[in-house]
Amino acid sequence: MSAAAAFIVWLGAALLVLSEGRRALALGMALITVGFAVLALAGVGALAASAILVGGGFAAGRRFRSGPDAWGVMPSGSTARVVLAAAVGLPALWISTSVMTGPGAPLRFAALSVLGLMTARVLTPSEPPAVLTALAALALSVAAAAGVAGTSPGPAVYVLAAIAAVGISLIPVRELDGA
Amino acid sequence: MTQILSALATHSVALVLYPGLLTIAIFGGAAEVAWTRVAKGQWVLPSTVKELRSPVVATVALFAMLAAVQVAAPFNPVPSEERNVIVAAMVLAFTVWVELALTVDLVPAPGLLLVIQFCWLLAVLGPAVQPESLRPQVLGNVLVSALLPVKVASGFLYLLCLPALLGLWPLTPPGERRARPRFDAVRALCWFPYCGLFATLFFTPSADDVPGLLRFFGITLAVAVLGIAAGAVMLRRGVEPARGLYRRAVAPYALLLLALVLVTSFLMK
Amino acid sequence: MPSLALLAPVALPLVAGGLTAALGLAGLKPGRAIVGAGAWVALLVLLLLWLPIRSTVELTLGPLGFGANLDLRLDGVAFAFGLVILVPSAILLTLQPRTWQEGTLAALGVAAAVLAVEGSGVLLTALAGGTAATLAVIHLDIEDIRAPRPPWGALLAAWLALSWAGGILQVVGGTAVYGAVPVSALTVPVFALLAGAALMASGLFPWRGWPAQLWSRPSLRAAGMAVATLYPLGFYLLVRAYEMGDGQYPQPVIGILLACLGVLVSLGVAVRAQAAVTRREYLGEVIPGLGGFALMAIAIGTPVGLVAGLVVLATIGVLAACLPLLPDRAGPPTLLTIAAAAGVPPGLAFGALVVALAATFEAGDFMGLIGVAGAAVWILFMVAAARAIGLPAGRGHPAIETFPRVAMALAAVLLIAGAALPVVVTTFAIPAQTDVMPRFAGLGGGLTSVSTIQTDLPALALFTPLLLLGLIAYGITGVFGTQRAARREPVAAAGEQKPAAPRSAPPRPPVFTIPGLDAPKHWLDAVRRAAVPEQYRSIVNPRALEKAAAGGRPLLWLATLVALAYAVNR
Amino acid sequence: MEPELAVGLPAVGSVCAAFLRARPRAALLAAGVFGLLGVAAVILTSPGATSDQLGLGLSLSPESRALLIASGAAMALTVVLAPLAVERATLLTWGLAGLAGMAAIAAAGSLELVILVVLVLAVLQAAAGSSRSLATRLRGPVLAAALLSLAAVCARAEGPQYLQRFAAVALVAGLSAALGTLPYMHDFDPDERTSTSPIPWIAFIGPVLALAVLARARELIPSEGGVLGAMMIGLGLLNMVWGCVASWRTENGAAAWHYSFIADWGLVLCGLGLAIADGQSAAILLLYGIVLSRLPLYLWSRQSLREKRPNDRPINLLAAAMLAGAAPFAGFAARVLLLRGATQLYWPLALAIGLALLLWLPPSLRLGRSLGLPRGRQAWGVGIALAINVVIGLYPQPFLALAGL
Repeated sequence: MSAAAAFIVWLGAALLVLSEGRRALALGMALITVGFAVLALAGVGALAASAILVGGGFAAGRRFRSGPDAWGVMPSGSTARVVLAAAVGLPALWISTSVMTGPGAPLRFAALSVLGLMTARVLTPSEPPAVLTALAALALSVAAAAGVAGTSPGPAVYVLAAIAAVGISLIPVRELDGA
Repeated sequence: MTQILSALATHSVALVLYPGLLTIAIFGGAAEVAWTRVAKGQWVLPSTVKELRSPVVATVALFAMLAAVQVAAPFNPVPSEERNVIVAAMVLAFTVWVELALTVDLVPAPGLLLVIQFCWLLAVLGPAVQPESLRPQVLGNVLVSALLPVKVASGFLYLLCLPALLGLWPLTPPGERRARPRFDAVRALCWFPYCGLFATLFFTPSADDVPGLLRFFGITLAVAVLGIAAGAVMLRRGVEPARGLYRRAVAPYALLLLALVLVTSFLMK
Repeated sequence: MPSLALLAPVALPLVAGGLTAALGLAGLKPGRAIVGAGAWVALLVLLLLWLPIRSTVELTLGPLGFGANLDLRLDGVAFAFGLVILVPSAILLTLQPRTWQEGTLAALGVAAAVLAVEGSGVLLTALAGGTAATLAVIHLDIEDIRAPRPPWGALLAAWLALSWAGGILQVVGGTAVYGAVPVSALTVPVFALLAGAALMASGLFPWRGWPAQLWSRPSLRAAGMAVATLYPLGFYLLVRAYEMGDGQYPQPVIGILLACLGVLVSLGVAVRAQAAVTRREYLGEVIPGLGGFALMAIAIGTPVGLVAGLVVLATIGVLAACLPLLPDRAGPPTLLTIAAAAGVPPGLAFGALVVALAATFEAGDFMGLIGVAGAAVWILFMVAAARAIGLPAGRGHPAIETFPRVAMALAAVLLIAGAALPVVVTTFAIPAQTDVMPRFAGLGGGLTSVSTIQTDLPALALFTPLLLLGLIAYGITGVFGTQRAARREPVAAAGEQKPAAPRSAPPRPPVFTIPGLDAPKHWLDAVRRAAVPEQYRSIVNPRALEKAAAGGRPLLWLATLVALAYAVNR
Repeated sequence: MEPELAVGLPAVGSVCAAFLRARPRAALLAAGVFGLLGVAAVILTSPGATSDQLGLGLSLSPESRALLIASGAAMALTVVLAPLAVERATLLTWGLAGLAGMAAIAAAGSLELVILVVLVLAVLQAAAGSSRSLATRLRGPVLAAALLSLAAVCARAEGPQYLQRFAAVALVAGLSAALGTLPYMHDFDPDERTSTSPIPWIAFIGPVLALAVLARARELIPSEGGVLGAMMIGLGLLNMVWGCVASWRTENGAAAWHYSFIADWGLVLCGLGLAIADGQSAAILLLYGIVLSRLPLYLWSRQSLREKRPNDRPINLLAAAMLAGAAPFAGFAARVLLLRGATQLYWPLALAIGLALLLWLPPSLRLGRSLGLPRGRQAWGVGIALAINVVIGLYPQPFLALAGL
């Protein structure tokens, strides 16, 4: 179950990296949210999972309602992004399973994947909707990463991450990009 | 207070009378007259008092007095421990350049003269390095065999430099336009300090008695005569040989002396 | 007097500066009276604090927070250097006109310099000295930003180096308080740092340092203050180093090297001075020249040398007040000043230099050779002085800031003070010497003569009659009367057969020239002119480098991350 | 008093000011009151005491508290003495938002909280609009967040020892990315408004952020302190040299100021990397200097930079001396402490730092001149900034004591 959730998280992150349209971005965000919620439920508890679901869901919903009305998955010139999605996913998998030991490998994989891919998304030239979606996902992954520790971080971090994700997605995308 | 007044009186006497101004004037006057007789072939005396009433003469007289009281002349009222070869050397060095303050034209070949003065300074102060003393009579009294080479070499260098420092060499200042020989009061004031210092530094001190007095003045006079003779020879041979002597012989010789001082100090350490 | 009064010599100029600033900001013209009074009262307090008891007074005010304590100490050294700083400062602040900004900065600089010498530890001295340097530089820049001033970087480096030395002393020895530093903590490297700081702080180099360059400024208000407050501080460090080393430097060879450097400094000065084109250029070299001799004397490492060095510094202090007040035209003030500075007998400089040279011979171990060299340099210095009398005046500074009579009086004091050398030595230098060299016996001689190991210099008995004789002699030759009438150099005007030097004297050739002396300047110019050849400019392109670093390129960031990770796991 | 108030009151002030934008006086008044209350809350908070009212374990360290107070003071100084042309209410809005964020960062009980606050602050700043693209503006903070998160994962996961070292690398790199120092410099547009430029990160939020991250780092990777310190010192030296040289040689005046912050941060990183009391004290003094003097001076130089009218008045020279760290300014005391600290650790390091310190002077003279001729409020502001710096430089003890040192 956790492994599947982790895979879903990576899939969502990959979709965020590969897409430009609002539908795909929202779907990617939703996948990440669901994946992290499942992992949080297993690791921390229902409150944390709920917070993730609410925050991520709100962010996905906001994204679905604004931006160009298209899927925009893998537009032309996306080869590098495909490579990036794989290039981040595979080392993340290796590190979380082979280098790092102990239980919680799916969570580690999910957190590392989203951290890597969302950072890459922001660092490469992107449109504001994609950037803000990536940031919301990043906020969730930061909270999820706190669960890597042996001891539970408590639900507060997840709640704050959810608030951050909501806040980030509330930023209007118009007028954001510079001249 | 009495001691201070007594010291003031003693030093005043030394400065004014013996071995100060009066001695300087008598000895220097005689030596200068003799030199002009040898060099110019005529007796020249100060023609007017105005010739002597010059700030340069006054300044040199002051310096000469200060230098003269440093020599180990018998019956010198200045106590032996209060005499200092540096005072003598520096004050005598000052006398050479007083005229430069007036105009550079009155100093013949100032660069070369400066080199000669450095050589002379080495001859005066070089022998003081190893004994670590600056009392002139102590330096004169040094008879340690290891130090004798330095002392002898220094004495020789002193004598070599003397004609140039006293202006007995044939180099004349570029501004010198006088046809008539004149009595050089500045030089006259320097004869005794230079010659007396030589007698002090390179001969054992004379006793405070009449034979001692005669011995000291005998040596001093001999140095003056030697200087006059050397000056006369230089005059006869002309400007270029004199210049060559100082450039090519005296300066390298001074360097040798410096090396000798170093080696001696090192060996005696 | 309560020990809290130790703050007064620092606080009074500070208050005076603050008051001047307040009045200035209020639109009033505070003039020179306040800052002048502040400096004079500070000087008075210093005298009142020291002279009645003549023993160390301390004031502890607690830590400042960076390792230094605000602990003040007035001992012989602090008193001597306090005088060297305050006397010229007070004279200059009182006489020379300044704007309120300049007055404020000058007064603050005086306070900082006095704090530097009253501070009981290295770090407080570094802070205060650094402050004095900062203020001096700003003062100079305010007066004329285009005129030469000390390189700020060198001064900053000096005081930072001293701070570092203080830090090392605290780390190694547990304290940087002068009187408490363990002897073993003052190692050769630490001393080298300290000495380097001292040399940079006072510009003691064989080449033309800032103390000489300052005199070529169009105005000498700030220059005088900078020399008065900054120049003695480097020497102060070298003197205090004896205290930290229990009366000696860590290795005798260090003293020898520093003494040699002192002679080299004076030699460099003398060589430049004898080739000076104008009298102003020569006068600029006077203080650095004497500074070289002071360095030589202090570094010898004997009580006699130290005492002589301190007296030379006292001479420098008076000259620092005298030179800025000196008019550019020739005349008795100029003549007397040049004579006093060149060490003409029976002046204070003459006596001090004789004692200094005597100290080299008496120190043994080849030091006598340094003495021979020093004597030779003195002769050269004196030749330069004689030549300078007939030089053209050079660039003039405003007459309003010159005070010929005061300058002449100060020079006359220096010439007369030779007879009072034993008094100066006893009251000014020996207390400092006994403070930093407690294991050595002080100099004898009392108030009439200066006793070194082998000889006595009967300054009072010998120089007083000489002075009187000089007065009589010059009176007979009519120098005084002629000077008053002709207003030109006395030697030139007193009836010599040769024509006197005209008012605007023709240029005089240097006594000698040293080939290759300009080579370093040419090399520096060549280095300054050096540029990357056109064909290689695309390789070395600073702008492109800046763009790459500031561009925020993700690939570069990733590469640096990988590099860091590799570096720590290597 | 609880740290929550220290976060909440400035945040409320900022929100009030934003809502009352149309009525600047009311905005100024409301924001001012809340801001002052916020600073008072910071002052009254007991350093080290933990508050768990929100389940987050908030606590202010003495160092962070001291810097928060300094930041509040700096904000008050710049707002009260801002040139008339600048809208004070706007300045206060952004300043209070920053202050709230800083208080949150300082009080955060875990690294994740710090990262989240950084993300929110980055987005808030980016939302203000700028000539730079959104992605460009967010690059630095996002990279910082990602790296710090990565560091947390590496530090907490079980595995080989080198994971801890990777965590150290990520922490230092993340901190550098957040601050915008080399090698993660933020893209700087000289014509951009200060509030939306990288300057707030390096000069306002950065000091508290650095202390918070390092405090968390000490808990996360206690065994890798040496590696962490070595990297910080290395980056510190790099930033010192590059910052000074670039500040001196770059063509644009505003960019020169940006580089000068980087150079100062080089010193701070060295001080923090030394991990001994002297180094910490030096870093704190330098941070005081950045917040209380360099930042206000930068703000007051903007107009003169735009008008290109450099000046050489006494105040410019004094400012140059302050920026160069000459005595008696705070920079000198900090340098003394830094040199002493480096000597305790490894004396050649002190030599390297000492040599690098000499590079400060040329750019500082340039920056001092760039202040132009301050008049009116601006002149008072410059004077006060210099006076504060002198007081810290001459008597740093109370300021260090405030920071618990």
